[in-house]
Amino acid sequence: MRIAPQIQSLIAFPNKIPPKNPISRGAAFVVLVFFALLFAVPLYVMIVTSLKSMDEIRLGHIFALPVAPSFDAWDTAWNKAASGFTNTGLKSGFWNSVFILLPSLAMSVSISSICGYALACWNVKVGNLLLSLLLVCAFIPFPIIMYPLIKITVFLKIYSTSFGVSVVHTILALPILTMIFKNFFSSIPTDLIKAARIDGGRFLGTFFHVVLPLSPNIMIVVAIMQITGIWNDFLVGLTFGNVQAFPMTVNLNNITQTQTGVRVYNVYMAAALLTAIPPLVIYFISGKLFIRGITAGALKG
Amino acid sequence: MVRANLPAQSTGQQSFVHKHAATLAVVPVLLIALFFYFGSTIWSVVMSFTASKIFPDMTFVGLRQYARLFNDNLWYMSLENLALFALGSLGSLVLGFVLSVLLDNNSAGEGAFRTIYLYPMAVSLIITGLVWQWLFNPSLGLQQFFRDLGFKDFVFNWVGDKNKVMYAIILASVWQSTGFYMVLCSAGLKGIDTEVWQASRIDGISKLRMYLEVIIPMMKFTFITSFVLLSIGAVKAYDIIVAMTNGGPGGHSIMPSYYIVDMYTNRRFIALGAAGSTVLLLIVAAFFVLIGVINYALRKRES
Amino acid sequence: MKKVVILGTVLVAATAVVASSFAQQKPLGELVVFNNWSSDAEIGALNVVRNAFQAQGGKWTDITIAHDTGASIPLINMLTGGNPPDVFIESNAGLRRELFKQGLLNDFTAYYNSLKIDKYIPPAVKDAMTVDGKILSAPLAIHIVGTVFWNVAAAKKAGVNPKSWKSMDAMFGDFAKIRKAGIIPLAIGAQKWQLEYLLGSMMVEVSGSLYDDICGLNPKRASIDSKDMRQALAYFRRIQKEADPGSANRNWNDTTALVMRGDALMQLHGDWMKGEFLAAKKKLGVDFDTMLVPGAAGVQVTVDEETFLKPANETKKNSIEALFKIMLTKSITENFSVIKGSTPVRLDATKGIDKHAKLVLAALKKPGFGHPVKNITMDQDWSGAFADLADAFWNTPEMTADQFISQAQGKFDEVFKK
Amino acid sequence: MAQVAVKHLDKVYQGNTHILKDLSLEIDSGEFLVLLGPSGCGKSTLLNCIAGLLDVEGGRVEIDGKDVTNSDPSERGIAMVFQSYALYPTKTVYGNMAFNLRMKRKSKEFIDQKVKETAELLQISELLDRKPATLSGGQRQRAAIGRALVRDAAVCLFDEPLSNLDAKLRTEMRIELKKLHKKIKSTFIYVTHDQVEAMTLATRIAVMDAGRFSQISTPDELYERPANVFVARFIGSPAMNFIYGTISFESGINVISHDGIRFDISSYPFLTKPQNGQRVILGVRPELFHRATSDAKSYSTLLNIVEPLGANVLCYCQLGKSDIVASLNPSDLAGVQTDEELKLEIDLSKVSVFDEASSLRL
Repeated sequence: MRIAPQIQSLIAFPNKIPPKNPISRGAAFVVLVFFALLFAVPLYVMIVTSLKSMDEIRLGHIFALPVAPSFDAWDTAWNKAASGFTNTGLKSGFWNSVFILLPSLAMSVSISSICGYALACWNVKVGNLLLSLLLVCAFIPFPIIMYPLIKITVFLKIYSTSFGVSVVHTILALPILTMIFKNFFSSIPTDLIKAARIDGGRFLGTFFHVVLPLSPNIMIVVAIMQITGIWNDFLVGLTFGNVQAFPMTVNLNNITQTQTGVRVYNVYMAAALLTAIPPLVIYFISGKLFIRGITAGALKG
Repeated sequence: MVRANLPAQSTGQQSFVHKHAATLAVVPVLLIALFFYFGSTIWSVVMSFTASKIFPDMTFVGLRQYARLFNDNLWYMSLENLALFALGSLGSLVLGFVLSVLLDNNSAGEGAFRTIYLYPMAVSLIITGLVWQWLFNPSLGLQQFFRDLGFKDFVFNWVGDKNKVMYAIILASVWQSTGFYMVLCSAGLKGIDTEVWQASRIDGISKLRMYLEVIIPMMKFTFITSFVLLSIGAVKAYDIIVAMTNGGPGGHSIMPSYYIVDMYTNRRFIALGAAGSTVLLLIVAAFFVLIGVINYALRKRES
Repeated sequence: MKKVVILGTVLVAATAVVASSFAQQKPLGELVVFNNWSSDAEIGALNVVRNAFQAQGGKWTDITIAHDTGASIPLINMLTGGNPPDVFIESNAGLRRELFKQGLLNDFTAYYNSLKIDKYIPPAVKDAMTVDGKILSAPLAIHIVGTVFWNVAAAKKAGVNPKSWKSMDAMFGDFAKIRKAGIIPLAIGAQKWQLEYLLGSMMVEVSGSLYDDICGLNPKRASIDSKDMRQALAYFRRIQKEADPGSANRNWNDTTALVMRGDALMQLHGDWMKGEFLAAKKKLGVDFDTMLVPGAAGVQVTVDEETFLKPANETKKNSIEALFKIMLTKSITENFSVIKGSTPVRLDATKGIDKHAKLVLAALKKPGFGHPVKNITMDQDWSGAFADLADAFWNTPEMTADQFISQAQGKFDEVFKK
Repeated sequence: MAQVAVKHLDKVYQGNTHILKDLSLEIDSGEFLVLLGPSGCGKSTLLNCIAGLLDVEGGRVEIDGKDVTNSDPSERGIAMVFQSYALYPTKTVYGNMAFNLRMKRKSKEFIDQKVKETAELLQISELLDRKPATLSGGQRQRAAIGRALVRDAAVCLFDEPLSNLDAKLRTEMRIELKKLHKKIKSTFIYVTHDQVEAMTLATRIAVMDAGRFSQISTPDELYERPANVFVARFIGSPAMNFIYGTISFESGINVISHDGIRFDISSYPFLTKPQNGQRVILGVRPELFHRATSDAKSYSTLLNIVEPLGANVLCYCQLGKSDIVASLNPSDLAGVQTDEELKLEIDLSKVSVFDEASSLRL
């Protein structure tokens, strides 16, 4: 009887290899620090640049700390910059992003997890066929279905609405998410599902009472992937939204691509940071869980 | 143990929904796969044989759009850049693996390191493009910084150099995605039985040898998964091009996705966009058949 | 809450009635305006039109999608798929022709004639408004491409007088001198679309008919391989060789900034550069000055145009006609141009306009001097292919004019093959 | 109390592999029926079919006279204990036991009372708040049984419930199960491949082989009078000795082994009359051998290996050309060394005789 590693990991975490000689450890540490600095540089530059005045930026000292830190650029980016008569800045895009994210997160995770569960734990007649279809779908490049999808959403009257963008995100996420969930749920012992059936758990009852409580890792991993993926999306929001439904990334690109005069890098950086804050916050809060989830095998196969 | 063979449906006293719950649960995904993916793909392929420009137009012109496509230097450049980008973005896997190994051997500050390596993943490619464009800005970015330090001839204007612009894009995307591959590799490393390490210590095999000859082969499926994900990323690459270069200079940073979307939007030439995406689909199909065969062969040898 | 809303609606309606009774007898309704402008100058100028429309009792609702972010896809799909805007910025004749064929656009020909303003409209502008003999759009502003703005102080420092150049060669002749003064002679933003305009400027510099033969509504293959085209390419190549190393992928406004700072002497581009100088508080004729490209045989004229959806009811019809009229009103186009830095769309609109706009209006009076820019007239497929070639020619120094010409012929055959 | 009936049941896997072939079986209420057979014989499949966890291709399942062939598992009035226990890892023992009653929307008080009662019965009251991962194997086993019992199901199904326990615990749990059955008087259907478990627990055993019943009878009957070679070989440890030979009607009824040894089976209660010269298999249980007291009826064997088990001793000997194992009293071996002759006599009244061709009991 093999207990799924994922479930085992709820109980215990694999042990580490004991450390060895201090010299190579020191060398490893130095390399790690070097790369950490390299990875941190862009964020640092973004932050300090956003706090500088343009005059200071023109001096070209990108690493220097701001002489007189000011949040003016942030204010401009959030409230004033961007396109349109109202010059509403990024804040309208922020809410669009929220209204795109929430429904698509809910739809994609619920549909794909239940489908993955049906494929993994129940004997569905078309199951194998569907799995091969999904594998193919996951590899279909987005551009090939982009234009017809536009036509379909136009036909469905959801084109240029935030809900329409949510639907497209859901459609794009389903194949890969369904496969991820199927793989994960396959590791749940069949006996558990059988026991639940005898106990009177029906299809959904068993899912909610037995399967879901076993799946916090996969749920966290998928949720973080979806949240960052959808929030950071550009092309889907651009092609399926309009100004009422443009996500923040499109607003950001509008700001950085179309501002006239001297390019206001401080505002760009502030706008970029504002756009990046929600996924960064989610990541800093739950990144550990994400790492643990993947390490525990949430994304096997 | 017999794997899940619970009946999906049975007949009798139960309600229809209850009986067919599992089947009903897969129907939405099945319909989406068939209708949105396969339907759309077929539509695009059909369009590629027509003369459609701004609006779909059912005048069939045979392979004319494909002839156009393959007579277009930009399309070749985009394919070259795709290959270059795919190869270059392997850098995230290599670096991710190295970092995961180092982290596996170093417990001091592990959490902090992981956090730093992974945070770019939370940042959108539009922002990644913007910040790297900024760092590459010849008069305000890194080039100026180093010149101010006294390296007067330091040149770091990759975005403006047609021979280096792809490296700039690759660098930015490696920065963005390395953390994710580091986590995948960490997962692969954790999945390796600790007894293997104990055995190697008893046999007196050096760590480096172990990684090269035992651990890397053991992690081949992690690498294949990563490779597939990286390839999908390369095929999709669009945002970062928009944010960094818009394909310039001289089309030297154009990629197939950008070429196709540009055909659909700015050039308003549906048929050529559809032809491009059909070719892209064939390339992807060929590539994944290859990966599939390798994967199958490996797994067969395994069992 | 509901009461407040109703009260508000009543008030707005009342205001609208009052306002419209002053200006026009017919009541105006709401217009949804799709717009892809976003800079301060652009928005400020558009507000002139908006305010005038609202003063007449109309309601103006915006949809804005900035340039170069795939604006046409949302627009086309909004038009064909429902929820379309009533008015949208679109200058491309090909698209308007397609949309009109589908019965989506309003035909203003009769209304335009009833306004009796034909003699004030520059021919290039009227050409741009007209598709297949029908007037389908209203012009907002004119910009010309193929103008040179230079930094007066820098010219002084280098000891050159741009106005004295009577030809391109005379201009190139002074470059060494300018360089000696530590100044970049000609600042270029080598992005594809800027290069496209630059090559167009060189073509129209050599010959107006060359430009029309290649970029006009009825392109002629024979003109591709011509002495004039080779001359235009030679100028284009020369400029490329003179460009500074930082020019690749540089934004036009960053390029303008070089001229403003005096790092570069001048920029050869569209005259929307003027807005950048003005925004930086530079004075035309004092800090910077303007002229057409030395020895120019013509200029490319861009006309920003609003196109109107076929109205669904009488109110809408009144509204779009009111807006159409507003745009062609002398005082409005004057004010608009002052703010945007563009040139008015009427030859008689001279009040308050600057030296440069006067220069443009004077040039446009000359018959055959203004040519609607290729964005308006040129087949989009052909236009895109031509732009790709211009971009490639610029970025491939070893590419010869012969190669350019034979490749352009190949593209021409592909595009126009029946 | 319930009666479970399986009638002409057919189960086919993946189109063509017959797992169960035309099975019929009736189980009286209060019975402890054990389904016994080697792995892959279809016993778990049959149990799953009775539980409703598998669809059947033909035949019917009745519980309490009601056709439940197409009913949902939860509607059949059954409970089940799994080999892996299948405890819900995220729920406490209490939560595991209460789950079914909650699904049936029983009142909180009722659930509480029922769970506590059952926990007391199984002596797991102090474990109710713990998660399965913190329990030992035996405790998990009890919890799993508790989960099954809490619902007062008339029929309890057990799918190899003891096979994950160590030998000592298994013996203890076996006795507990027997006690439990006595106490609650439900019908138990129990799958195992362990014949000792089957013999000790069952009121009746159904031995299965390749999707069919080989024999269904009481443990004693099964042991004493196996219906065929398969059952004879499967039941009993060490296994029955088989000696191949032919029937001879010469002076009574004898079996003459192929190497010429004669076994007189005149007193054997034949079910069907044998024929002279019929090829048969003589089955002799190891405990039917005794140290010969007289030379007259003795068989001479060569003692190869001795395995002392304490209460008895297993002797691996050579009788003619057949290898046999005899279970003797330790005292019987006095004075005999390995590789020496050991004279044995056989209680021929209790042997089994099978037809070699059909392998059925004669």
